Amino acid sequence: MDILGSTEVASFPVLNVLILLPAIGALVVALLPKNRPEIVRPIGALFALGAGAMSVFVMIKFQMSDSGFQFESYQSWIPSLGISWHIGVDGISLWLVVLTGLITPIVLLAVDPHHDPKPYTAWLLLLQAGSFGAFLALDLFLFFVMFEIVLVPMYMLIGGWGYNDRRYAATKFFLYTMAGSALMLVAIVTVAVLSAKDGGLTFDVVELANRQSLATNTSRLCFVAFALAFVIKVPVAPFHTWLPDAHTQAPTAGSVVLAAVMLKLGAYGLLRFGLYLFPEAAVWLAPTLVTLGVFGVIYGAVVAAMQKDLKRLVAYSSVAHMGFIILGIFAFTTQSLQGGILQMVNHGLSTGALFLMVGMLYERRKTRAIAELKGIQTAAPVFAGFFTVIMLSSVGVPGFNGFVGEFLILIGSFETRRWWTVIAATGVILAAVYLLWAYQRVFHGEPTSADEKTPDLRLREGLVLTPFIVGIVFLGIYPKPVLERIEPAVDRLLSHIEEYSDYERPEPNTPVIIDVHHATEKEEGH
Amino acid sequence: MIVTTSWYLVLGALLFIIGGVGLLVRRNPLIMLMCVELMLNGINLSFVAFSTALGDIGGQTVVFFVLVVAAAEVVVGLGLIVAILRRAPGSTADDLSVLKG
Amino acid sequence: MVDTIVFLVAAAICLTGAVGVILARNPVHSALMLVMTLFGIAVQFVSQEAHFLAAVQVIVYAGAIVVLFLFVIMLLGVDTAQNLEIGILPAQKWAALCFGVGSLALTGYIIMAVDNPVTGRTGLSGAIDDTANVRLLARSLFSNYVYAFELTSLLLVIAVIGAVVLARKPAKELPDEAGR
Amino acid sequence: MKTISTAIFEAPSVDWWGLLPQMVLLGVALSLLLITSISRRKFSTAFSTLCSVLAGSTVFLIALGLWGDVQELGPRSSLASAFAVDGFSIFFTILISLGVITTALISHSYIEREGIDSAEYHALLMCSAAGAIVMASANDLIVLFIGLEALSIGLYVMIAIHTRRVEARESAMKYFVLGAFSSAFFLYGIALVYGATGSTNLVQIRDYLDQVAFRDEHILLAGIGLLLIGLAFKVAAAPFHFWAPDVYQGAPSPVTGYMASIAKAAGFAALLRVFFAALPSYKLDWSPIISALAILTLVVGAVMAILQTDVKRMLAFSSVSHAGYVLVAIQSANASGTSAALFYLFTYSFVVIGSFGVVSLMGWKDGHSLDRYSGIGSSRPVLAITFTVFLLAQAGVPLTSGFVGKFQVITSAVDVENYILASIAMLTAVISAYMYLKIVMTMYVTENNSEGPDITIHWTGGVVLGGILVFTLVVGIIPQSLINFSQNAVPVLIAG
Amino acid sequence: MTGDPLFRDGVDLVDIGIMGLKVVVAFGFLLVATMFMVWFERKLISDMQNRIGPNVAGPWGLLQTFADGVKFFFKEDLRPENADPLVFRLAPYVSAVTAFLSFAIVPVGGVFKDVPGDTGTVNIFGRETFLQVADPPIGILLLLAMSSIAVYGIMLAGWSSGSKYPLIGSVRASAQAISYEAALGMSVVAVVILAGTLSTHDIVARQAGGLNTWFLVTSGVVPFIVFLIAATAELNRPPFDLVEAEQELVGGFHTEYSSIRFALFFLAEFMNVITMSAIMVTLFFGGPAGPIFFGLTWFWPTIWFMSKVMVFLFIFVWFRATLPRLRYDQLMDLGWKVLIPLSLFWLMFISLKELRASNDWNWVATYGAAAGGLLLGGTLLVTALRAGDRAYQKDSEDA
Repeated sequence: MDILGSTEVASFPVLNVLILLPAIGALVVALLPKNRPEIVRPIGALFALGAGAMSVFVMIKFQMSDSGFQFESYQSWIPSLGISWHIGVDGISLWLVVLTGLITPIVLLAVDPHHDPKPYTAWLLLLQAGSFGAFLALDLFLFFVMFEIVLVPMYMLIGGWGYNDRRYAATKFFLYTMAGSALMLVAIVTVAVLSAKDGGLTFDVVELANRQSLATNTSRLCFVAFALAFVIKVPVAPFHTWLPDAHTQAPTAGSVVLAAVMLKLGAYGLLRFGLYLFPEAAVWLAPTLVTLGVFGVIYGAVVAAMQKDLKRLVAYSSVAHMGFIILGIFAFTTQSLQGGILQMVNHGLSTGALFLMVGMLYERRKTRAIAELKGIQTAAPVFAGFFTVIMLSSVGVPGFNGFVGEFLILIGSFETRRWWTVIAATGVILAAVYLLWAYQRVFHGEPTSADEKTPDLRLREGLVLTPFIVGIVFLGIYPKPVLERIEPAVDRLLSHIEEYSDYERPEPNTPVIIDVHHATEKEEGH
Repeated sequence: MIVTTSWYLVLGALLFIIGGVGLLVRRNPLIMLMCVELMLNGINLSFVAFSTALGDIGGQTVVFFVLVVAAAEVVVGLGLIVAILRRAPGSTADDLSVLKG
Repeated sequence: MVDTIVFLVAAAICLTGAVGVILARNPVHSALMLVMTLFGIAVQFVSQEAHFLAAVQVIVYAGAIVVLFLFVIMLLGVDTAQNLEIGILPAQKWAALCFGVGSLALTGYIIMAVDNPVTGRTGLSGAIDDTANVRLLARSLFSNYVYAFELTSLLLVIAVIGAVVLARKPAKELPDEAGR
Repeated sequence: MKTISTAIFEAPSVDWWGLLPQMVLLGVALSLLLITSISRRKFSTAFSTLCSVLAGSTVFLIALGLWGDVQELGPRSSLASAFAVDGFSIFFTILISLGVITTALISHSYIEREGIDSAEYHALLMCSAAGAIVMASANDLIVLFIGLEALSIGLYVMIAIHTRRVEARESAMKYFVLGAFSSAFFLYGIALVYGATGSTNLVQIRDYLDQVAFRDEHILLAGIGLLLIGLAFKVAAAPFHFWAPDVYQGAPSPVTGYMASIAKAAGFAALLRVFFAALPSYKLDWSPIISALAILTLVVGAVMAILQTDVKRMLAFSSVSHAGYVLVAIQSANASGTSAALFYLFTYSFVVIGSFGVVSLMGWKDGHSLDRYSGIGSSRPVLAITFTVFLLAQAGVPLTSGFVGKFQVITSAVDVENYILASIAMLTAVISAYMYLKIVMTMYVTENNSEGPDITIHWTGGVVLGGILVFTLVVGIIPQSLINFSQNAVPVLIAG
Repeated sequence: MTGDPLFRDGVDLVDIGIMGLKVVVAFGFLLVATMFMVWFERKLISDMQNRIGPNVAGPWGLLQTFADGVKFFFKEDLRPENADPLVFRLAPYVSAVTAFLSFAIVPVGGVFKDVPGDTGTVNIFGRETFLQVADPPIGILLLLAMSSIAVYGIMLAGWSSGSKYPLIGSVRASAQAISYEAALGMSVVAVVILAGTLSTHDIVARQAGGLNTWFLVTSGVVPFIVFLIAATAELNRPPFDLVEAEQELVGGFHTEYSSIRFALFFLAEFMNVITMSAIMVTLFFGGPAGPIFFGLTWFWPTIWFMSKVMVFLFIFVWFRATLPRLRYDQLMDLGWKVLIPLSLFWLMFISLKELRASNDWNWVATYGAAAGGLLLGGTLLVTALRAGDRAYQKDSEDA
């Protein structure tokens, strides 16, 4: 273990348990007797909550100052191919793990599948396990396994519990991701095989990143393959076309997890594997990716504005938000990267909550068409209030988490990618336009008779949404605990990029965290 | 003109080709089977020619095995044809295309 | 000289027979043409000192295999046998064309190798001596090729089972269960 | 004459232990036939199935013993070096014995349902399996050829054994004609290789080719090409695959499974054996051809598969594309590639037997159109999830054996820096995944809440499907021991 | 060492001339012999049936066959409308040619000594040669080859007539020929194993040491009996002449033939009888071997040979006169269930004997094992036959 530069090995294999607990839960749920459907979801939720608690435990125990991987666990898996079960968590993955840990139980409790609860619960738990695995994997093979395996439960969820066009959407979702990752697998193998000359075949990310034994051109090609996979997953326009379909057709739980967790796999993959393994190539391709990201911001916003379906609108807003994250990642400054990672969490919270609420609306009205909804605010004021908060977070209004993330990205990338940043900033305005406009159309105006009967938010639903609201507001006001855990890892990553490429990051002018904090307070002071 | 090994080889190859083309052109399974026999005979001739040229008896021995194989193939092939026709008396080409090629 | 004449005549017989097999409309004629080719081949065997093979060629091929063909044709009735058709490939004619051209090229390939068709390695499994052809064959059959020889029993067992299975009348005359 | 007659005839040595697997299979087959035909009372199907399973298990145990032997003492050959007992042959013996057991069990309910004569069916199964073992352990081209024929002829009859079915007979006829055609190619290849090297023995051929620099390689190269074509037919590699869909569709489903797994594995065993044991010095000539074949096979298999509407035809084309993956591994022409090919074949064989096992449970009364599978997801969830796992394994989804196999194949292609091929292989995997997903979707997503067909699962089939399911998942999760197994089978082969 | 010494030192015109002479003489001899065979048969049968038989043409009716031949020659050649013209014409020649070709390998004379090789030669025009048309290295296999080809004559004749009865007759005939060919072949192989050679010349030479070296004795009679029965069946001679069972099949495969073509079939049949007799003499009775009394040493062996052949000709006619015709299933049963197992067993026994002798195996163990094998095989065979009968009965009850 020491050779891998780990700083601390937890005596209790907490990360292993994190992955295995939901997996075992899925198995347990699958084996439950068929005639007792009512105990399925509680038991499933118990496992999911257990995993969630475990992720919070990890967060608490996380050594803030440590930039390396923590809670590492290393187990030889397929020794003859140099494959190991190597997992660990650092500042980059920590919050995504926590996000995954918390969102799944909420979703599991919040959304009623209507039929076949057993497989539904099992697939959701499996999805959680796979997502944990993907965020924690420090072995390329392991990561690929997890990256692909999460497709199956999501595919099954969309196919089994989705809406009318679910066949098409599920298949499209699966194939797009698989097509992207197909070349990534070739690249993974190429990296491992070509690096084998410097000390044996291994798929260990840390080891491979430190070897850097690929020739420039090869590594660029490999990076392109990696980037393609992740860019599809993120999704960056123009590789996004699966997303609206998948989101729209997926059941609410699927949409939430898809938005909150699975989209992050792409961005996370770019950070963890793209930048880490191919720093030089990442710098080389950064302009293109940033362009695509910014294009996604504008394109997503514009297309979202034109949507007639509320869920589809939210889906396109995802495209726009993820574009921001790409910009943040490939601006290569501490702030922008921090902002990108924070924005991942933000997006998970806000978009996840939006999808939940759209799902609730659909439960009430059996429609998602914006044109058919009107003046809901009158009938369901509490509902509208919750929706407003979440929407504002998504728009990026100061005081809410979205603002912090976007602001960090923008100031971070302004230093290195000035003009792109300027264009991207207009995306913030566009976001306000389409979301507020949609809000206005749906919640304001003269309610029809159907709209008037829309029931207000129930207590249970409110309880479900509360964690989101709390997260949104907390991160909007006091993001420091999150950011200070991210920063060391980001710094380390940037140093790694500087070491292996000719990129030099600009001098940080002021301590960022404090600055942002002040900025936020100032805004509030107005 | 001296008859060299190549002459035999060319004759064997020609038989092989004629058999192969016949197998593909004709649609009567009986004739297809005969064409297989033609191909095998072409091969046999090549074997014997090589055997003579190499001064090695192995090539001739192989021909025996080819004979056995040919006999086994024919037995099963004819059995199939009989089975097809026994169960479907008066069948014609159209009846025999249940599977769409 | 004599060799050349024998070769040419036998080759002509072989090729005529072969072409006849695929051109004849009547399966019986095809079978007879096949016999003609087989005899031609037997002559070629004799002219290469493979006497025993020549005899076996006639006994087994002409005497058993083609007779079996004729039996089946007569069993089916010539009209049925003649009209029996089956589509094997979607584009059989094209395949035939490809095959024909391909293998003619192959023949050309072999002709190109005329100068040195074989590498001149001799006598791995017993040198040829035309006076003791049968002995040599037997020796090679039971030494170098003994495994293959024993394996032919496996082949024959399968063929026998196959023939029995295929030719036997089904126990119950159930109707044909075609397709859908 | 005197000199010859007095020359001492030395009979070749016989390795009886090595021969035992084939002898057991043939012996049990013959005894089964003898007992059932002589005895007064009528034996049930169970008796025949039991015979096959016992024979398969015995072969399996013997092969395990031999494996230990070979790993300890090294490979050996006997019967005038025509028969090899090495890791490679025993690897395939084990695979084939397991194939016999699984096929016999899956066939059990099919035979009972369709009223087929069980003794003959099982005798043919065992005999053709013996032929497959011969192919895998042949060290001589002629032995290989006879093994090939034993396997093929057995299969022709097994396909046609359901005499009441028109498709079965017709597909048997098709398979027969094209099989005989391809055998002729293979044999012609043997003839030319024999002519060029003066031997049909693989080791002798290799030694000769190592020593000699040819003035004119035409005959040898033509021979190699013909051998490749003949074997490509047998393993259904494009463009020699066109028989596969029709034959797979028409044959009884358990036989299709057997054909797609064991027959294909034996074909690849022959391919590997011939090209690696006899022609390694011509690597540079055949490797590009095989990689071209691989590309074509992958693309054709994947693209044609998605155009089908009949499940058996889909699986047939998928089996074509799987042959492409094995070819990708083979074209790398090194030890890791061979081991990848072996691993792939081993895992794929069971998955495909399982898949066709499920198909055979569905019955054929109304054909195998995709619609019939709709609704199984809710009516028979366990069966559906099993089939789903098999299909996902074929698609190469992680945590199944199929993924590990594909991964190794890709690794072997990357190893020889054939990145294009690796990429094509992965992209076609995506294309064929569409087809697998279509089946999965049909099972789970019903438009009109149809209940799905009524299926009864005999416990024999259930045991096999469950076993294969566990195998697929276990190998997908902890593949190391199977990887070791396939790797240990390789160097022995290279050593000849 | 094998092969005619005539060609040992190259081939010149004299050799070719001698060869041609041999062919012509053999063919002429066969033709004349056939003529007399026909007469012989008719005469003998009529004697056995207490009637006179042909007695008008020539002395004792000797020229009767010749007269018949002339008549055939001038009759109209009819061809049925449905006949396949080419094959219809071809078939009689196939029969006749194969009949003649088999005779080519029979040594008809020459003084043999008890060693294989160059004994048994005669001197013609200053050249040493064998008194047989050809002595190919595969020798006796030619007989088998020709008897398999002979099937074609019958089969094609029946089929090409385009008529029902000939077709049935020909199918019967060829089935019969194929069935008995196996037994025939195996009894020949028994001799070949003992002789260690395929050459008919050498086979005869092996039997030159006296009566106790005749393969009739050394092979233990069984192969001879099998051969005799099988040969009779191959020849479609009574009691195996189901092919031409007039009551059932009119004239059998040659019903539609007339004129010279019919004569050819007729000729072929009797030629075959003579050839088979000659082969039997060659294989089991020492061929031309026999005591040489005085003068003309090359003459005596031929005389011996012809007398031995005469005995068999007589036996064939005798069969015809006395034995009732078999039923078709009896015919098949005899062939498959008796002759083939018997000859197979005997073949194995002889091989075992030879092996024991050359390898010096223990006498008791060898024959004990053989007896055990026989017992096991016999039991199996009997059980199998019984099971077959049962199944057959069950089938016929069902039907």
